[in-house]
Amino acid sequence: MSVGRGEVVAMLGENGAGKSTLMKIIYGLVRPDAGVIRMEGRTLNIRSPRDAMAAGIGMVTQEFSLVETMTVRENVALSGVGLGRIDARQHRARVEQAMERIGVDLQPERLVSTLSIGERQRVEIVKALFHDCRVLILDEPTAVLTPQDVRALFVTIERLRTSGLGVLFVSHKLREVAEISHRVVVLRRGTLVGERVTQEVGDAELAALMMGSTTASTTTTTDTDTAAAAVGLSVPATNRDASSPASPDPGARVPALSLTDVTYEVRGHPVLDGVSLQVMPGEIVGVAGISGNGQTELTGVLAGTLAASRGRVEVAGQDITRSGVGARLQAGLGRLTEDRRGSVIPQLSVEQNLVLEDLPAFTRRGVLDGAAIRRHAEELIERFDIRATPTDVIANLSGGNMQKVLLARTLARRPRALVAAQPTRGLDVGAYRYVHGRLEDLKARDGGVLVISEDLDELRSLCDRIVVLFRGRITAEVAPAEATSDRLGRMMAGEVSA
Amino acid sequence: ACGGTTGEETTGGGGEGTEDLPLIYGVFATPLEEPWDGAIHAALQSAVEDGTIEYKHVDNVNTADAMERTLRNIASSEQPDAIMGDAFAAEEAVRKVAAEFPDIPFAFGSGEDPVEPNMSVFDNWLQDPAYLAGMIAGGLTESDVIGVVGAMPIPEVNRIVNAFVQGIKETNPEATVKVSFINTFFDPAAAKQAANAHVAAGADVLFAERDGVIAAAEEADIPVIGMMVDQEEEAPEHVVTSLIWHMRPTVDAVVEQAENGPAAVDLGEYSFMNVGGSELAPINTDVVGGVPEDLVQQVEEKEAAIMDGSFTTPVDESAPAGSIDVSRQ
Amino acid sequence: MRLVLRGSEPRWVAPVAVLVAVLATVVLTAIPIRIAGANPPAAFERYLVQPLSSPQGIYEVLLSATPLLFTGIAVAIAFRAGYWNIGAEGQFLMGAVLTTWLALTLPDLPAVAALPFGLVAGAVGGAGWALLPAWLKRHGRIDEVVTTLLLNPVALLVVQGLLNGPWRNTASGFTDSDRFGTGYDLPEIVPGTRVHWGFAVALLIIALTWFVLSRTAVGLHVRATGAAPDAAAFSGVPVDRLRFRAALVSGGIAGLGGASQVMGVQHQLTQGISNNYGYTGIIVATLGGLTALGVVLVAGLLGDITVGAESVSLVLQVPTQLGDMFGALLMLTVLSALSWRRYRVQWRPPRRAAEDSEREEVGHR
Amino acid sequence: MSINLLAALAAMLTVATPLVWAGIGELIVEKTGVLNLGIEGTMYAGAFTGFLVALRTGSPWWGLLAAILTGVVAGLAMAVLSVTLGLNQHVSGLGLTLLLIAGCEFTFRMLYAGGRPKLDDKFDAWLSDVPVLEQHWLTYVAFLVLAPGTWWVLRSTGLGYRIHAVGENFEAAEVAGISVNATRYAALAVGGAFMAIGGAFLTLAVLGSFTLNIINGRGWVCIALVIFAKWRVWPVVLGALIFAVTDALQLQLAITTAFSDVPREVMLALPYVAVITALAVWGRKVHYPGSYLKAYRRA
Ligand SMILES: Nc1ncnc2c1ncn2[C@@H]1O[C@H](COP(=O)(O)OP(=O)(O)OP(=O)(O)O)[C@@H](O)[C@H]1O
Ligand SMILES: Nc1ncnc2c1ncn2[C@@H]1O[C@H](COP(=O)(O)OP(=O)(O)OP(=O)(O)O)[C@@H](O)[C@H]1O
Ligand SMILES: [Mg+2]
Ligand SMILES: [Mg+2]
Repeated sequence: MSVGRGEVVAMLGENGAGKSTLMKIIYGLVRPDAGVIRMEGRTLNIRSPRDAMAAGIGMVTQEFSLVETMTVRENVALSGVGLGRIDARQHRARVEQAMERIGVDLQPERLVSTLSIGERQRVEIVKALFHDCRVLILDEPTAVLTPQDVRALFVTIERLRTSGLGVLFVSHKLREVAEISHRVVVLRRGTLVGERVTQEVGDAELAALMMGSTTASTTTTTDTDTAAAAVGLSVPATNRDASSPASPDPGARVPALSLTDVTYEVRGHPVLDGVSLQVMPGEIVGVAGISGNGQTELTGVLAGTLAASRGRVEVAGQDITRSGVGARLQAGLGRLTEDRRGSVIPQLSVEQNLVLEDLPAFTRRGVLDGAAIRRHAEELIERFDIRATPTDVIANLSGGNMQKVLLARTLARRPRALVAAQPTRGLDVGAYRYVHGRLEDLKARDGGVLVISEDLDELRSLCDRIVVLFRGRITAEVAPAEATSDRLGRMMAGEVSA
Repeated sequence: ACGGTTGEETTGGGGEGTEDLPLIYGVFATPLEEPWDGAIHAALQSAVEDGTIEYKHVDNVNTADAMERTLRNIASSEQPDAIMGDAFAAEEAVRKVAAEFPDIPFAFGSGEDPVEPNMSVFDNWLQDPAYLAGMIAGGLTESDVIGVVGAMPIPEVNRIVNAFVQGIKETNPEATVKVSFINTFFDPAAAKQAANAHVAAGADVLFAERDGVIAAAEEADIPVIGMMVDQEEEAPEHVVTSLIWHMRPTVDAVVEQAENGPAAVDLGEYSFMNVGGSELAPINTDVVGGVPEDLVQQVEEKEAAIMDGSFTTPVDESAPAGSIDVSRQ
Repeated sequence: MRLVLRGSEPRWVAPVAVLVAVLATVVLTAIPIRIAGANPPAAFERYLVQPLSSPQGIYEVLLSATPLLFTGIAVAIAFRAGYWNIGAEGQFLMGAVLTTWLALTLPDLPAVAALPFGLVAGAVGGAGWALLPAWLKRHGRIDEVVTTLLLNPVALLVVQGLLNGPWRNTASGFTDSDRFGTGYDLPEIVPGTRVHWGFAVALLIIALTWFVLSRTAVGLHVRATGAAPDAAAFSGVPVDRLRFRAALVSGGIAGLGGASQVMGVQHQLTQGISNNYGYTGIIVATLGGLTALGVVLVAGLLGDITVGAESVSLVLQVPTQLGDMFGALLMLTVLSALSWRRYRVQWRPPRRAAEDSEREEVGHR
Repeated sequence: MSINLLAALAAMLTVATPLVWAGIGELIVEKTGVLNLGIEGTMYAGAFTGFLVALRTGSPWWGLLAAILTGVVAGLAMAVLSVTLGLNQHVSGLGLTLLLIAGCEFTFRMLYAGGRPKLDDKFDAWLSDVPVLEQHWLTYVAFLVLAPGTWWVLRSTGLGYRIHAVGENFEAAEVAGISVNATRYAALAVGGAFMAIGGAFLTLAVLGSFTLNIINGRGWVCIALVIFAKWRVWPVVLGALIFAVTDALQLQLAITTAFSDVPREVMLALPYVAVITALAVWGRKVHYPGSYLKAYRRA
């Protein structure tokens, strides 16, 4: 494959297709077993990122590569400075200059740990472009961005492109690819299966290329439906009645999840400011917002990792504001947080992770019931279509499968209310649909779901209501049908009246 | 007994043709570099040089279970004619193995009593030279403050320090003695710091019961008294004399047991000055500030009194205080 | 030439790696052994094989391994819970101290009472010494590495203070305690050997540890806590409480080791009672992969080398430090060799691919 | 109470000097995410080879150079074990310490068979103290060059940024074109040299002789100091001073009439208790370097 000067080439492919690996090879992070990379006709021998940088290649990796305990400026300084003295003032000026050139506005002396995800990515770009760079690799840069951030990024890309830079842009999102790129290459299972000029290719064809067959997308849907049916069937009717008392009179119904005036303060400064919200059984409520407006804290306060400073949280009428994790689970709360790897014990096996939150049920006189644990795991693996065996170490699972394990763990306890933060981030189309299917199943069984997401398509297609979180407050509520990208975007930016 | 140990390997160097000499085995709890065991080792080696014994040794046997195992191993497979060493902190192990091999003489540095039929004990009884050294220190000090750096307050150290204090009292009843312990047999850096503290507190004569003090005396340019061997070479202008332990009389007594059969005796007296077991090194009058003629004479007279038995140095094994006013002793 | 991750590890790799490591150690230590004037093959035979060639020798190996079993499993438990207890040395000493206190206070207790009480006292002493760092960690987030490490010399000073002061030997005046009453002597397991019941207690604890860690809910919680504390807390595991308890259990077991050593071997408190068993326990635990079986094997190996080294230095008249060198080198080479087993050497240089070869062979073959 | 303050201060600086050298050596290493428990052995080996070479050549300068080389070699050995081979850092470090101490003691035994060799008087000029505080020049270097220099390098040079990045997030460092393993190798080599100088200070500047057990746990104290200092230079120096002050104070108190009845062990425990107390008062939640104890392997 190739990238021309002033050209944006997009790369598509399912999860695990090898996109990141290929990009890492170009950047010298992974050594190829065979093959050559040429630039301007010259064969490059890239053995490390240093070589790549010397050759004029910059990269923003999929997982951010910033040192959180260093400032923006220091992080920028990392690539390519010598060993000698760094004049902080002079260097700051240069960084500011570079930021201006690229169109990024950040304070150079802020600690990276205090930056939002979008801001961090801008630091990454500044870092990659700080030195003369002729090819820029962006590995899924938009996966974590708000529409506004995506906009800003695209503006930046466009500006860079016109200055003669070649850009390699990895994404899962066909719309973005269509918008920004000139050419598209598609990777499937480590093989380049197609290359098209963007304007001449349709979404359907690209999807087909990625999946490997023209019927791929429909197949996935069918699989999802089958699996959904399986979940529904396996829930004993009596149990369901007990867990979600579906009263015929909507007015008397107890909310599955209720937040009253929930406030979370960091050193006196409210990050969540009097959030009140109710999710009724059988309802999916979405929380939209630009990252850094309290989403993480909202998830934390609900999941039990952060303690609310004020307010009240109830699950099916039961107050859990001050409860520990165990009591929350007992009350019928399910949790999926954006930090997948922080929700599993990487060194333990799939089956152990699956029972970790419900050990008493698998313990007899203090001793773990190995057979029951195995049966449980096999059942869930089957039901949730997890591509792993019960004894696999979970760290070795792919992101999508890990999310399925977490989904299985949470749903197996038949929660009355589920908090799902960024439930599909980084997942491919198949897995994306699968997760949505499961959330809809829960809704069908009278569970209440709170989805916190930055993916507006997701919110629109999944939710019954969407609320907007801005600076720690709920500032607006819209029905999905009325939530155009533009309108939502303006609301997320603080224009309440939008 | 520990099977399989045959002893067929030899060290290869020169040991042949000495079949008739008794084999003395030295077993030491600390490394040989530690002066106490070093003195025993040196005496045994001098006996080897004199052609009176054959000698093997093992050191750093630092736990009681290793001591027991090692002794049993040696006794059962090395055919030693006598075993010497130190039993501190492993008294029971040594006595146990000694009882198992009644035909082999065991002579160990120990604070306890001998046991019939074959367990003898010895110790470094250096109170005589310590007393004489105290007389010198008392005579040399001008500030009337003398610093002592010892290992830890155990009987063998206590009686030396206490005799030293008594000696000071004889020549200088006004003096104050500062005593510090470094709580290990072995930390010259700590000993030096302790000595520096003495100097800071006004001491102008030091007693180096442990290594490290001489260096401090050199830096402070004051006289110091050495220990175990004659340490004059280490600081020719500062070491005024040293307490010397001669283990050779004790070794000779053990060799006699090796030849004539074991006994259970306290060999402690073989360390006394009047049998040549200890000694005050020649007084170094070239030391800073010099040594007054009459002081040397006074010490020599006392030495003679000790040698002929007319004076017996008192033995006091109680722990000395950190700061001792000599006049109240 | 380059190293490539292996897909799977053939069965023969681990034993071959260990063999290579032993050979490397032998080659490396042959030189100093020669310098010391001994015959290397004879020395190696004694280091490793000879102690195990007679029942008596094996018993001695077990005796030497006993304190390491205690400290090794103690450290392993704490490390498993993500609590970096570097203080097994001090806890071992304080176990011995409390047992000694009991034995000196109630010297005439009959064995039926003296043995259990003595062991319990040791466990209490060790756990007590572990309490302060564990408490500081739990309530003040104070790093336990520093506090446990620095309490080791303090524990030694406590021992020295007691031996210099109130517990000084009444018979000899030397700084070791009086001999305990015979009721406190841990009996031998096999009469005529020196392997005492402390060894059995250690094995029992190790078996129990294995069972708890691998078969119980608490064990799974401990492993989760050690592996990923934040994730464990997310899943409702009481991380701080578990760590606190693991720290106390760890200290208690180390203290039990002190009790076992003082009641089974020494029968009196001495300054050198610990002989660095606490620090060696860190090696035993980590080299044993923090597993029960690993601790048993490594403690056994170190016991073997200890006994072997003693016999080498007394028969071959070489300095004892050779044994330490041999042990340390063996440990490092074995570990190095085992680290290579996940890799294999690939001799082929990266190929320059022809433009048209779309199906390059990639990865492992 | 007749404590001579100036003398106590001087004693304190001498006690603190090896801790500052070795502590900063350890700090540099740990900043890259490697815990070097080989410090005790490295100090020991530095003390030994420094002394041995000074004795043999008659020049303390050669001794110091030999100590530095020994430290570099020991650091590189640790690097091979913990960086290249990626072995558990606890075991590598403890193993290295055991090996180095045993090796030095063995060599000492083979060469001097229980004797007690001592450096010559002709080192007088080298050994003598520099006026003002009457300290050895290595003490002045430790406080006036090493500590501020390290602080400056870590704070305001590219090298310092690199070290920090490698220690906090080695993937990020790699992406930034920094060779993680080369940085760690360099830090271990330089840190080893400083540790060895700390050891050699005891033989070459304090004692003029070598004895077994000369380091006597000072390396472990340094490990504690670095964590106590939360991986910052000045708190390491401060910790070393707290330790030394109480140690020096302890010696002064022990021979002061008013305190001579307090058990000595209580006094001796003072330095340790002081550091623990200081930690309990100031040392809340420690943020370990992100890549602490982890080996880095490139794909
Ligand atoms: N550290 C590892 N060790 C061994 N195998 C690994 C490791 N990391 C990943 N894998 C393998 O990579 C596979 C997929 O990894 P990856 O995260 O790229 O998934 P993916 O293909 O993106 O899947 P998904 O669509 O579910 O996210 C896993 O099934 C696992 O076998
Ligand atoms: N360390 C590893 N060990 C084993 N397999 C790996 C490893 N890293 C990557 N892989 C494999 O390489 C494949 C390609 O991974 P890569 O990260 O390039 O996928 P990707 O196309 O970027 O996926 P995504 O869209 O999830 O980012 C994965 O399926 C995984 O199986
Ligand atoms: Mg993936
Ligand atoms: Mg990727």
